[in-house]
Amino acid sequence: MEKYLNILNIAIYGSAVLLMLIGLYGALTKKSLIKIVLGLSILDSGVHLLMIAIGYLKDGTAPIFSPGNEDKMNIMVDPIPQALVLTAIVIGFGVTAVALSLVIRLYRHHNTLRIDEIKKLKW
Amino acid sequence: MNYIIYFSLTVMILALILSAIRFYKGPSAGDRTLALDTMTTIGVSGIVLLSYMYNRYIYLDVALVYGVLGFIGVIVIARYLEKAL
Amino acid sequence: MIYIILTLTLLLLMIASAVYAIWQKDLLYAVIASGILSLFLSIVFLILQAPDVALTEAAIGVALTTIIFIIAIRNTVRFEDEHDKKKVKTTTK
Amino acid sequence: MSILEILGGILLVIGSIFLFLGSLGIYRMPDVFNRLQAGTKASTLGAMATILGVGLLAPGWILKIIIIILFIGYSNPISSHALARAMHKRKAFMYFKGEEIDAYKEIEEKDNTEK
Amino acid sequence: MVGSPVLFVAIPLLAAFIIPLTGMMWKNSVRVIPGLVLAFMFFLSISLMGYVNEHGTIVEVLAGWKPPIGINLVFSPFTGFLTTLMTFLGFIVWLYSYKFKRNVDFEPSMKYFMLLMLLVTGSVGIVLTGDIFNMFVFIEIVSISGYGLTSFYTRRDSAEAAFKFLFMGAIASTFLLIAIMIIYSQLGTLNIADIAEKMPMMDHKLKVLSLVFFILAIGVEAEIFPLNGWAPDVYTEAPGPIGAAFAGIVVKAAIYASVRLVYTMYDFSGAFDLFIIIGLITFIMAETTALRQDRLKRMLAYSSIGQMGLVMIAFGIGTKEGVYAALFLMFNHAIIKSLLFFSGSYLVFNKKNKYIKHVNGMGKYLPITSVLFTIGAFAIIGLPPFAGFWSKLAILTAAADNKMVVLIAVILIISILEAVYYLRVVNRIYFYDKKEKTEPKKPSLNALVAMISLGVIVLVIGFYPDLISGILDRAAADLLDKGNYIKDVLTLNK
Amino acid sequence: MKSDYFKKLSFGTKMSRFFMNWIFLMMVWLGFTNSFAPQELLVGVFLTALISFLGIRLFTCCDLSLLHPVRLFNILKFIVVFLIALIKSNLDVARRVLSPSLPINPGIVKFKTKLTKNFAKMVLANSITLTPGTLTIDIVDDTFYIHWIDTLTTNPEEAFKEIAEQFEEILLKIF
Amino acid sequence: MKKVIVLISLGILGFYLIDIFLGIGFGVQHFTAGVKDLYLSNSKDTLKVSNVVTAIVVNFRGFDTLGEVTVLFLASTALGGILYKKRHHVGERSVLFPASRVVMSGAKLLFPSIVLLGAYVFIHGHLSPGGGFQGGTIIATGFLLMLLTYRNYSVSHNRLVYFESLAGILFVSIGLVGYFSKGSFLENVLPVGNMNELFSGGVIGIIYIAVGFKVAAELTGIIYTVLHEKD
Repeated sequence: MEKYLNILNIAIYGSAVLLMLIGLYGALTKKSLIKIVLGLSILDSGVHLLMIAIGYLKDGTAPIFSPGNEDKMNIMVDPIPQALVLTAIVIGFGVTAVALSLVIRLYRHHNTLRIDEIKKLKW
Repeated sequence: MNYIIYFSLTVMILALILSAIRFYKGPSAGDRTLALDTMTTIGVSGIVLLSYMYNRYIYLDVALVYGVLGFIGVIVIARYLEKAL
Repeated sequence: MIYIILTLTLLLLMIASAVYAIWQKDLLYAVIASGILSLFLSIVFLILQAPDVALTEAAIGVALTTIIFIIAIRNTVRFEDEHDKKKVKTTTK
Repeated sequence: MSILEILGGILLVIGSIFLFLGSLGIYRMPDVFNRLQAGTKASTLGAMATILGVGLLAPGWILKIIIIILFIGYSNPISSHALARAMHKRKAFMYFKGEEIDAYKEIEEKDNTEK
Repeated sequence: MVGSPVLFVAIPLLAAFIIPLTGMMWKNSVRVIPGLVLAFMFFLSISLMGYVNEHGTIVEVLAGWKPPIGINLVFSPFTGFLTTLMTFLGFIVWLYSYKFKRNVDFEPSMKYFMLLMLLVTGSVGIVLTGDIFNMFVFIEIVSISGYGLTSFYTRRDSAEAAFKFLFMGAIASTFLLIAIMIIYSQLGTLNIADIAEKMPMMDHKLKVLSLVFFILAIGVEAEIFPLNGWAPDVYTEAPGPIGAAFAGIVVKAAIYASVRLVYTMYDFSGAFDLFIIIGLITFIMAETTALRQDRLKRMLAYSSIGQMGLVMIAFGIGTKEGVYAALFLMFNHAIIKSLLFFSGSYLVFNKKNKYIKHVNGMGKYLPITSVLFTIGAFAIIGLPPFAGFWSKLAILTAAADNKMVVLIAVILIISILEAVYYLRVVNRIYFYDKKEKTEPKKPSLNALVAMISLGVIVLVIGFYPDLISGILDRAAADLLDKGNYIKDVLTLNK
Repeated sequence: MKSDYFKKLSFGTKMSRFFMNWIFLMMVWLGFTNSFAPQELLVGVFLTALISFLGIRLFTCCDLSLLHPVRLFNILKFIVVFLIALIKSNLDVARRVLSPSLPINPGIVKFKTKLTKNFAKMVLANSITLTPGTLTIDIVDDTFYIHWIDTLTTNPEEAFKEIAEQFEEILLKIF
Repeated sequence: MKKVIVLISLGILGFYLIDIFLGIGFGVQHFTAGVKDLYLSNSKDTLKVSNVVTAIVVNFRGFDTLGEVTVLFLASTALGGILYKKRHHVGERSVLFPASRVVMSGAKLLFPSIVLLGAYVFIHGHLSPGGGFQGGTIIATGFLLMLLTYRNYSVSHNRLVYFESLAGILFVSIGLVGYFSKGSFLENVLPVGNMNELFSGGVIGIIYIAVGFKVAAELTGIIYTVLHEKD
């Protein structure tokens, strides 16, 4: 079991970090504004996965004391990262919505989404 | 009983992979959306199965919400493809 | 054991769809791919015993973010390289 | 092993096999309409059977299970219908074995002339 | 006690939720209510300052749970000083922009005042809160209202500036989350005082890395050197008063956050050197870039970044004198830079690109505004009878006490550069002839009141610096007394 | 909400529609909560009443007369017929998918229906979509356009007999 | 060239991140005296709330939730300001032509159930996963479904503003009631009831209902604004 947990350790953290890096790569190198926003939202997803993974506890169950199977509720995963991620997801959505509205307005003015054609201020 | 669940999960994973391949290959937007739809359906059944495995009744809520919102997402994409949006 | 395989597959598909979302030139497909990413991410959250977060991710990640991206694409352009606008006809057939 | 468990197990197996067949269908079929045919039917029945199987295994959950089943059975055909209509409007590729049989074309041509 | 710190957040939010309702019935209420709320916040902070001076730090518990469990707000001499400064500036910005742009429609103007109020609220929240995740939430509030305010004008470039700001802000917020999670995974708590107490238990490597992530995240708002790419554009494109609000309020809150991290949460002193290095680079880069600018607001923006660098240097000195100098600088910079933004935006009013050459000969047409701008320019350079002189003196003596000769030399040299570009503008105002035929816009009464009150403060502090030095002394002592902070928060008898 | 799709109806049917939908939503609520605890029921009764009251203009599909025993019997019959057709269709799909040569002959055919209510048409369309080899593409007035995976005939009447007759008979008795 | 620089710096960042988090470890708990156990026990014994995440989000760290609601409010405000233009023909229709009969009838029957599902999710926030945000999102997507299928379906802007403002005022005033009667903001003022019953947890249920309405109104407003952006 230790070994499997070790695999999961590398896999989950690795994929969370990879998601972040992919998102950052897209946000930094892509030319299309919508692609940049998409990259930012993928970056957010990666961070959220990272936070949940930190709160996970081996053999734990969800932090909800529902009736029925009380024997499983001795070990519970950490509820705090979950609460924080809840907040972070909603905030991330707010930022994405604002970003997309900015993109729409930029398109209205410049009639293009390509960042190298919009760039009037120094980037 | 456990083996049956393992078997179902394995088959679901294979189904997920097949629809992912269809998503990758395309060729049209409809195919990709169909792949998304199928994945949502598989996901709902997978979540129900997972909630049975963990023996937590409350996880069923997730399946319900997941199904509803996946459906709405597909309708939105279909309406966009119709050029009605 | 099956948990491990399930989780690994989901993670792999997740990464693949993220790469696809960044790599794809057609923004609509990229957005659908990010929706699929959220779909798998939500199942991974469930496996990590976070049903609240899974629900939120399903609600906000799968539905709302995808929808608002699609509306944004509707209001702007569908392709990353706008010079390929003629591609619309060839790719969607 | 009660009778419910045996039934539930059988339903699980059948359901997951149909889910797989649905995916195989959307993988193998030649055009988007046929894929929709295969995908919708098989994955709907597959999901319904799987979920009902779980409902039989855990009888206390049955009401919610029924709601989920009803919902899937209700929404899946609607979404595939919407997709099919959209793809036909987009003039997606249609596979015909012999000659072209397309009764819907007339409506679209009428629409286009009206516009 | 007259009120409690929680009202700083609760009342503005209540007002923000009420405003859309009242706006349907009485249209002017969307302008009046934010002003009343900001004034209320200012008086609340003054009265709480009086209480704090007598009875010591107030720790407000939220939701009835004591600190390690719940969130708490800390109103100490230090945070109280910043709160007073911010709410005062917020009120002044509101006063200045009360009649701003009459031609703007009802809906955008409602949004403008609401966003301004929430910007101030968010900054006050950053300063008051005693919990790092709560700080993250407030930073996001500030950022989003910042994005909205930046793109207030529907001109071409404002959306671009806002997008740039958003891009950096979004990446920064993910870094902040990572840093918070590293700390949480090691210590199991989110309360700043609790973290500070448990910090020695943490692995050294993780400590350093989490601090780096924190600085990377907060540095975006605090305009430290490699992360301040958004600042000049935002200052240029945002409405004039919003530039003042950014320079005076948001950046102060961000500097507070980084200072709180380094002085209270982390227990190693290497961070102080980091502060000095970052500050020096920011200072030098910004001031030399400001010299080359041809647009007035952009020049002011770079000058503002440079001043922030100076503040970082002063905090990096680490002694009580250094902190005192830093606080004095923050106070002066908030007042003077707001004055410069206010008067400067009237000097180049209605010009499309707002070049420096547009101020030519404005001394004859707008005498009061020009005089106020001149006062601000002299003060920020540090000429003797004005407020800026005392803060520059304080930082130089603090550096001298620590025998940092190089630092003194650099500050003096760069100050001369600063003097050059400010005096260039003053020179143009008075000794050049006006070329454009367009009539300059006269400031309205409320704007004039706002500017003159700022100018009077600059002059009064310049002649009587003792008026403020007592408060600054207490605030500096409070910041440096880490044990007291932890004791105040954790041993709370409610 | 001014719309030509929401038909104006008289007060009596409105009342009866309201109660029908109350009952319907209450059943959905029971499904959601999966419990018969008095508190849940209390909240559910109030909430569903509120929603069906506010959405009175949305519910035009059916009223209390749906609960007539004959109709209920027909609904059950429909469900049985439908399930049989669903299983048949799945076996059909399985046969087609698994055979290596893909035995399909697709085409789009049309036929007319006697159903008048939109909701009944929707149910018919859904049933057609889920039954062997057919997929509804569009409904224009009372003409159905069906994608048929194995086109046996292009004649509308024959197609109707082949595809939709068994459902329509029962649906006509229900609505 | 830019891509190479980006890749190198991302590689460094990724290396350090992997290093940190593999060191932290998966499935193990590092701290011994953290607040986790306090939250679990207090939620079970004092508040009688079975969903600990809800207890944290609404009560222990309720201030965060207030901030979060404010963020959404700000987002919808800022979005309205950003997309504002002097338009004469705003909000006449959301889609160009209606969807097919099937989708229309389907959406009509589904819409009340979706709203009911949203209400279920935020009423049961303290018993099962979910809460105000999720429920609000579900209701907003239900409205979106109607907006997309019917051409003439419109949401009254004023009604949205009423809902949004009243729900927000309800939230803050519950907090202020706690402040004036018990001495601290957002403190529970109602009896907590028994565990795993619907009426339990004191003000948590009420706050989540307020949050649900507010989020639903805000998200519907956001979608509506963006959807009607194009002329």
